[in-house]
Amino acid sequence: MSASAVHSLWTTAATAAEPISKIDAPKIEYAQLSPTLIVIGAAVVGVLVEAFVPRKSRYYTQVFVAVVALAAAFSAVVALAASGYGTTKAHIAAMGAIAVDGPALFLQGTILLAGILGVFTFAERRLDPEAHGNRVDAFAAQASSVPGSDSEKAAVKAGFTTTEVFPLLLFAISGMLVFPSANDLLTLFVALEVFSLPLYLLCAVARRKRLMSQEAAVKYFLLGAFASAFTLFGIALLYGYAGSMSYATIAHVVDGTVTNVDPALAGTMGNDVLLLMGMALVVMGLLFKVGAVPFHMWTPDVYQGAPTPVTGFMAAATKVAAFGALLRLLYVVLPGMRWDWRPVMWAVAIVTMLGGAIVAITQTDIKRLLAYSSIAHAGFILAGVIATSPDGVSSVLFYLGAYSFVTIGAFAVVTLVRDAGGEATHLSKWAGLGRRSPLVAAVFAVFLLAFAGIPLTSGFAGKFAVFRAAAEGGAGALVVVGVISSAIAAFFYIRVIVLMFFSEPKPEGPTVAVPSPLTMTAIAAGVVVTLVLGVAPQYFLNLANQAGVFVR
Amino acid sequence: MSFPLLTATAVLPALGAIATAAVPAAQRVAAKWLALLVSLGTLALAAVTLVRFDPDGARYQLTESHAWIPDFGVRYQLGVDGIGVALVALTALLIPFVILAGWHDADPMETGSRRWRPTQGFFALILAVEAMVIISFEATDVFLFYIFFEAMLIPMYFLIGGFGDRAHEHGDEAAATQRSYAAVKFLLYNLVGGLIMLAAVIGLYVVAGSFSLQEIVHARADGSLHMATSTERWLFLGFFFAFAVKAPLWPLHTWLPNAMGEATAPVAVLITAVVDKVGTFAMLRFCLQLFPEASKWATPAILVLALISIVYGALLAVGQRDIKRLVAYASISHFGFIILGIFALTTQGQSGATLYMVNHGISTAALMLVAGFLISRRGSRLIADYGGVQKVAPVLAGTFLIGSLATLSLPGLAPFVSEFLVLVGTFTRYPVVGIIATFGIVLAALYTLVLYQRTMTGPVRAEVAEMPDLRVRELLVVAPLIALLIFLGVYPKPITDIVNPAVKQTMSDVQKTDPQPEVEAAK
Amino acid sequence: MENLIALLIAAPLLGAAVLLCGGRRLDAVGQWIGTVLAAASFVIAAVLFADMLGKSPEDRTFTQHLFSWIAVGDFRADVGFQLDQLSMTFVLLITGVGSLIHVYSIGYMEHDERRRRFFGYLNLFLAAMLLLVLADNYLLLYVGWEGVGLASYLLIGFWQHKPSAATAAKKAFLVNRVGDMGLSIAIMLMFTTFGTFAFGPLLGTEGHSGIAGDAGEGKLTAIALMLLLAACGKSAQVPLQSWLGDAMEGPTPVSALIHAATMVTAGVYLIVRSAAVFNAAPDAQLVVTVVGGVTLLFGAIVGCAKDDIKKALAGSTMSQIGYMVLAAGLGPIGYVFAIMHLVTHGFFKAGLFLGAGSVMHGMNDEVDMRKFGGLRKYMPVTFVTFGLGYLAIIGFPGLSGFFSKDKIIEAAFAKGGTEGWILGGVALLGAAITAYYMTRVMIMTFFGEKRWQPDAEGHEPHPHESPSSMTIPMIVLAFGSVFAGAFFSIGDRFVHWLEPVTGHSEGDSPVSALTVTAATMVLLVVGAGIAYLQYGRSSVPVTAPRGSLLTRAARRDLYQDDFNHVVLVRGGEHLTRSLVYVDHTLVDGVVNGTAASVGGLSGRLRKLQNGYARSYAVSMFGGAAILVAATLLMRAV
Amino acid sequence: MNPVNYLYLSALLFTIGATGVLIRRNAIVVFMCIELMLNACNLAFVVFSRMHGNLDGQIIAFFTMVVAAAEVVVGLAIIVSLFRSRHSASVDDASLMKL
Repeated sequence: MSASAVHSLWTTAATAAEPISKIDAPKIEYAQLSPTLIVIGAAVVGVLVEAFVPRKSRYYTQVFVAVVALAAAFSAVVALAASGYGTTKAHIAAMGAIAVDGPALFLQGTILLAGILGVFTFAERRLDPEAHGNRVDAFAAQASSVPGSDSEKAAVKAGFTTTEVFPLLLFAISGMLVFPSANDLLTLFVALEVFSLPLYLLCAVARRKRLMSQEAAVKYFLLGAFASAFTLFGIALLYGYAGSMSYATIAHVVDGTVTNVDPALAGTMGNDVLLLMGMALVVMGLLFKVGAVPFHMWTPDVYQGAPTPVTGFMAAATKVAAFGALLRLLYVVLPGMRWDWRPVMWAVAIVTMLGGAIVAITQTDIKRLLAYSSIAHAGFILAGVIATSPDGVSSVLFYLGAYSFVTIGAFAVVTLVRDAGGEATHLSKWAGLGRRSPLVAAVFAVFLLAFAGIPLTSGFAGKFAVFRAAAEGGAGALVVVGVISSAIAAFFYIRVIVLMFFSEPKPEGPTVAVPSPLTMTAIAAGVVVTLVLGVAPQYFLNLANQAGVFVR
Repeated sequence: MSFPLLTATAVLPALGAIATAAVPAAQRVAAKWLALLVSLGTLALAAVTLVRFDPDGARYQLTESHAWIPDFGVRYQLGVDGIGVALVALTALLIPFVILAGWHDADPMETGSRRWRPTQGFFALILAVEAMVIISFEATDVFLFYIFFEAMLIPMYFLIGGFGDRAHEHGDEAAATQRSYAAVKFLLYNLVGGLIMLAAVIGLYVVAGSFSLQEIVHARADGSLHMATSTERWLFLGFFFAFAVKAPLWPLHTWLPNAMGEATAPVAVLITAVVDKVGTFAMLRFCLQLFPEASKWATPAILVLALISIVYGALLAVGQRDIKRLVAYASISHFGFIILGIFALTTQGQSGATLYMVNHGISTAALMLVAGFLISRRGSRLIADYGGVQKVAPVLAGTFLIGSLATLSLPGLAPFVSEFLVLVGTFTRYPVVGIIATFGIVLAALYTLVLYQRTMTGPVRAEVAEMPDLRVRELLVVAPLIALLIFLGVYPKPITDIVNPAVKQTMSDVQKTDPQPEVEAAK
Repeated sequence: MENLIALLIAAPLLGAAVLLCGGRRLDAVGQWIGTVLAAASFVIAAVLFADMLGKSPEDRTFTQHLFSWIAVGDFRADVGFQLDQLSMTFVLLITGVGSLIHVYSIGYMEHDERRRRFFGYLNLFLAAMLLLVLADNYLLLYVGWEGVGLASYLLIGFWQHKPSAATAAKKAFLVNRVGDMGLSIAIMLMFTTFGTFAFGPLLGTEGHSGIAGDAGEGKLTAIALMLLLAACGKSAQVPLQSWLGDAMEGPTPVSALIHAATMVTAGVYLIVRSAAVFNAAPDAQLVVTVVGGVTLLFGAIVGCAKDDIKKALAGSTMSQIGYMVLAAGLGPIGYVFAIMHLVTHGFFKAGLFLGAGSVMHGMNDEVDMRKFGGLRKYMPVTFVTFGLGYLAIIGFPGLSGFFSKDKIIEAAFAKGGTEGWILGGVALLGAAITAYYMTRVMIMTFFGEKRWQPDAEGHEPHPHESPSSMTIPMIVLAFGSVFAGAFFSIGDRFVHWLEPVTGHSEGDSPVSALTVTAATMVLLVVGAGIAYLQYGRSSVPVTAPRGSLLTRAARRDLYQDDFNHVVLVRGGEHLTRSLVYVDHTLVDGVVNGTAASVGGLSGRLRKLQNGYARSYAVSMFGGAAILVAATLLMRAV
Repeated sequence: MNPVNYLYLSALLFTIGATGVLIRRNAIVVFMCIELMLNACNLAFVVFSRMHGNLDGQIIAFFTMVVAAAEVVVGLAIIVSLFRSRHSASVDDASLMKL
């Protein structure tokens, strides 16, 4: 019956011979999309640079282009925010594809800053000893060539460098910029792929330990693609449920405010099974990106294998973007479904907090350790997400901002501690670092304390904000679990501090390379932000509060 | 806007800490002097505070209040009542002695990198602790208090883990691991306590919508803020747990012996005489004032725990082989008395408890620092390694004896007054508890005198035969403390006058009045 | 005039401060400073005494208020003094005997390099003891009470290099602490019951009586018993007597001053001072008398078996104080005589100890009486003074002991009822035993043939008379032992002197005073006679014979010490050791256990991260499935 | 015929793809399975588009293809480089990092 109805619908469409009306050109608010556009443009420029600029000067050009672009984009974001797009003028742009509102701008700003620091760490080329008189960075001379092969040797000798990483980075950033502001499922999906694919590649191009790097890339890629397949299927189901991609429409259908449902479509339209499954799968895809248990297992391996600058950037920016998207999805599309997804998210948050903290205890590699800690933090942030209140949103935004800087800083420090085999990431090598170079150790200690959420660091402010929101949202139990797992987490952060300061330095221990101003800036920025947000967070809290409202 | 005295008292050492840390590696001695001067300056400021404080004036004085994190409802709100000002004074008083006593404790032994500056670090950390402790005594905003209550763990942790008895270990790996174990234990215990308190703090905010102590207390008093009984109890437990870990109260005490055993004597003093006081102080200020009903509800259990602490700590002190651990367990016993006094909910009990905090600070400092001097000479913490010291170093032995006598609260010395007040205060309301607690004074005599006998008397052991007597610097540390012990023992009025009004206030907060004697004295 | 009271204490306190803080530069003159200040205090006492005699018996109470010590809520303790006839008696005894013993010590401690400190401690003791008897409230008394404890601790352990001395000192302090517990509980009880613990309002001054009687008898009995406990500790009464014997480790002057004449009698002072409380608590009084009676026998028996001259005297001290406590327990009929015996005992027992000291001084610090003998021709003065003391203590007619002890025995009978008979009998028996062991001491020391041999270093002791600095005090005390009793008793001087404070009543004795005296005389002769037969006739073996069961028991203080050792010391050791174990394994173990288990869990969860991308995919797939299922279930439920 | 059946088909394909990912070792094959899943999604889109009578779904299908193509590019690049350095395309061999 329904089929025939559909059929008739087609036939009428076919038989009706009126001339096809002109497709009216879509209306794009370029100004309000400028941040994204700038970055994409810069990425394209970067590609052209690879093509036309002589190899010697590519590095500088790329760095220049990237930094300028990101800075420009950031100032664009600031300008938009200043002119009220974050609050009063917040609206849906680009034919409903992209939302320009507080959360979007705040997160875009965060991502761009993280991006700039990321570029700095990418561009660092003082840490590795010079190869054949050429300064080298963390990336392979020629990613395509087999490690240890003649071609690679030749490449190194020739002083090749993989300057493609900068355009890749820019592409990734552009995707991340769109991700949290995507306002329909298609945009969401495309953005997801746009920032994932470059990251897969970036993971694969480490100069040292290439095998691990490639392995990380493969794992990340396969699992990522796997996850995005699920996401896509979820999208399909949601589409099937609502008959539309746009968040707004879906939300309306969910709320049952759409009246003109063709009875013929009752089979699908408004079919809650589709809705629930679709929601679950899409959410699952996002949880994969934020690295929540049980979708976290890629995190440690990838974090460990990827070149450390990439890890740092990825850990910071991906989380920001993914949580942004998750927030928008849950707050804009599925608020009506709160009573369905909240319990599930509760469970996820709990296992994530505990799982991350517990497994981290027995880690022996600093990068893996930080990976697990990032999982635990994902759990804390989820606690804020669950609050489903403006406070919840702003607290999550604040937490993300604080967290990303700490993360980049921490991984930047990791790049400094090196021995013959490149970075010395095994914890045992860090013993007595505090004796060798107290400053670096102290800085790292600050980051660890921030991770642990000790007062007077940004970590504490964030944690407090999130837990408070959760508690006010009636998730007291979640707060208790969070508190317990932070206690567990504290243990391994402290273990590292003990190692650095209280244990005797090993004679063959690693040395601490003196970085260029680039990395120094990244680290310094991390420290400053950590302390400022710890001692006087009010200004940023205000920002987050103003940015706490989604446009529908 | 008058001069922010309280802020200054806390900020001066903080700046001092930064400055000390910044002293270049070569100028160790300069760093020491700088730290000493700063601590003395702080002492001066504290003295001014003490003078400016009017016992019969408003409850909280010298108050300062500025917006800090409105979004969290947090204000930078300072103010001292009699109890707070007394403890601030105590802290400021002890730190110079701690610094002076630890003068050589952090001279670098091994050649680390030339940027490794243990000495500067040591003194900077001490000052940092001082700053944080002082501000948490002054904070009248729960959140502000919490922040520093937690933050002070970090410098403390580095002090414990980073600096051990040097004579005792020359690159001794075992000792180092022992030490970092103690440090980690200290940190984790207190961190867990603190985090649980964090949950309660958040809960309090959700319930009360404010962090300001006065606001909440008033709101509760005039009934505009109602707390469900169960909520209040949970929050109370959250707070109390943290304070009980810090204090420490049995069975949460086991970190203290490790910490005090492994840390250098001055740091041990810092732990037990200064930092731990924040715990008992907070019970008095926050637990009782914020959750009066719950406090009364929990009193029986807490009294029992306190009793256990008293007896248990004393008995374990008797069983110790290690001088510092012995003092640590003695402190546990004493903290039992303090908590007993606080939760007996009588005027004598609480005044006694406050006085006890001060006196215990001084007496433990005296005993522990002398013990530290002793240990630094022989290079061992084991009681069995000593004997006959009295004959070789009479002055050291004498001061040690006075310290011990203070610890067993001999009448005429300060601790007696406070201990007796606590006992009386407890006895008037809970006679049986009071009597059991009284056994503590016998046990105290046992462990202190056993310690003195084993270390100081008997035939002179070969190892101590060449032991030098107290040096001038060390005498400078001990003599004033002893003088203070005697003075406060004979004339405690200066402190009691300051403390009493505050205690009266607290008593009215919990709506308790002292039990009356059955026969009224013919006045 | 009243403001002099503070000076009484200040003088010796100053001495203590100067001597103990003065450092080595005072070593030469230390003894003089100490002695002069002690004497000064005595002079002040004398002046005050004269002044007091000038006043009518009713207003002989001097008070001096210095400052408010502790004031919290209703709890008020002042630093103030009350000098009435009772305190006056003590002040005179303390300062008088004290000064004498200072003089004596100049000679006795001549060769000790730590002499300065010794005198410092002695002065400290005087100050504390004076504070004890002058305080006008119990808390201040408590300060003096512990102060003398401290002084005695320091002086018993004065020769700290001797482990035995150090141990004895510690033991003394600890046992006293148990007593102090009683005192502090008593004070707390007073506070809760009366809201005060000052003598004035509580016990009343002349004029109006105090409120002590107003409370329920149960409360009062409790207070009284707690005070008794305190007294037992300080005055070495059963069951807290064990420390006194060991306390003899201290230098002999100390034993004379602290452990014979003054400090150990503080318990009696406490009871008599608290008469108002005890009078209202008859049950407590009964207990007091029992304690006294038991102790006087206990001490006497122990005294019979000891070969160490000082320990023998210590036993006797215990027993004599037993008499005093017994008397004090009898109430108004006994108080005065308790104090009277206390004073006379102060004279002759101090004298005896100084004599013993003098003997040891001549015998290379030998204390075993079996190694003495026939000393009378070597040290005549000591012999005479010691002999007079001996006669006094056994109660030879006309000497001090005769009067004071007799009165107590009468009073005991006068208690009436069976108790009266029992107590009286005990007292009489005690008199007999006293005669026995004192005669034993006398004979073994001064009569018979000389039994001393070369000591370990091989040089023979050369008994010789002590220097005059030592003999003069002995002589003075001997005078006291001879005449004090008579002086006090003729015309009941002492009774009238103390009556205003303690009150006094003549009980009606079932047996006439004459019979009591007669009986005492008989028993005295019997006791002395037996001793003479045992030791005077037959020669004394140098090594003690195994002796009868009782003897052996008595040598070991009737096993009371062993009991303490087994039950308290051993038990305590086990308790603490097990607690240390518990603390480490249980309390700490729980925490470490949790930590370990979390670690183990972590290790196991870690295994899931096996490095295979496909297993990761499985977990994702499973996760997705669960997610979907859960969401659907949420709706279904 | 009822288009819902196509939905079942797409679900089936999706599951097959997923299973393949879980059980096959060869990276290429695994990747192919993922592609299969994506195509299953495409089918679903088209079907829904038909049922709803709007073109969104069909358009998305094109997007998906493009994305899939991009993934192929990236994926193959990575897999090939892995293969060249290890001489094996088995995903199980790539397990240096664990625990």
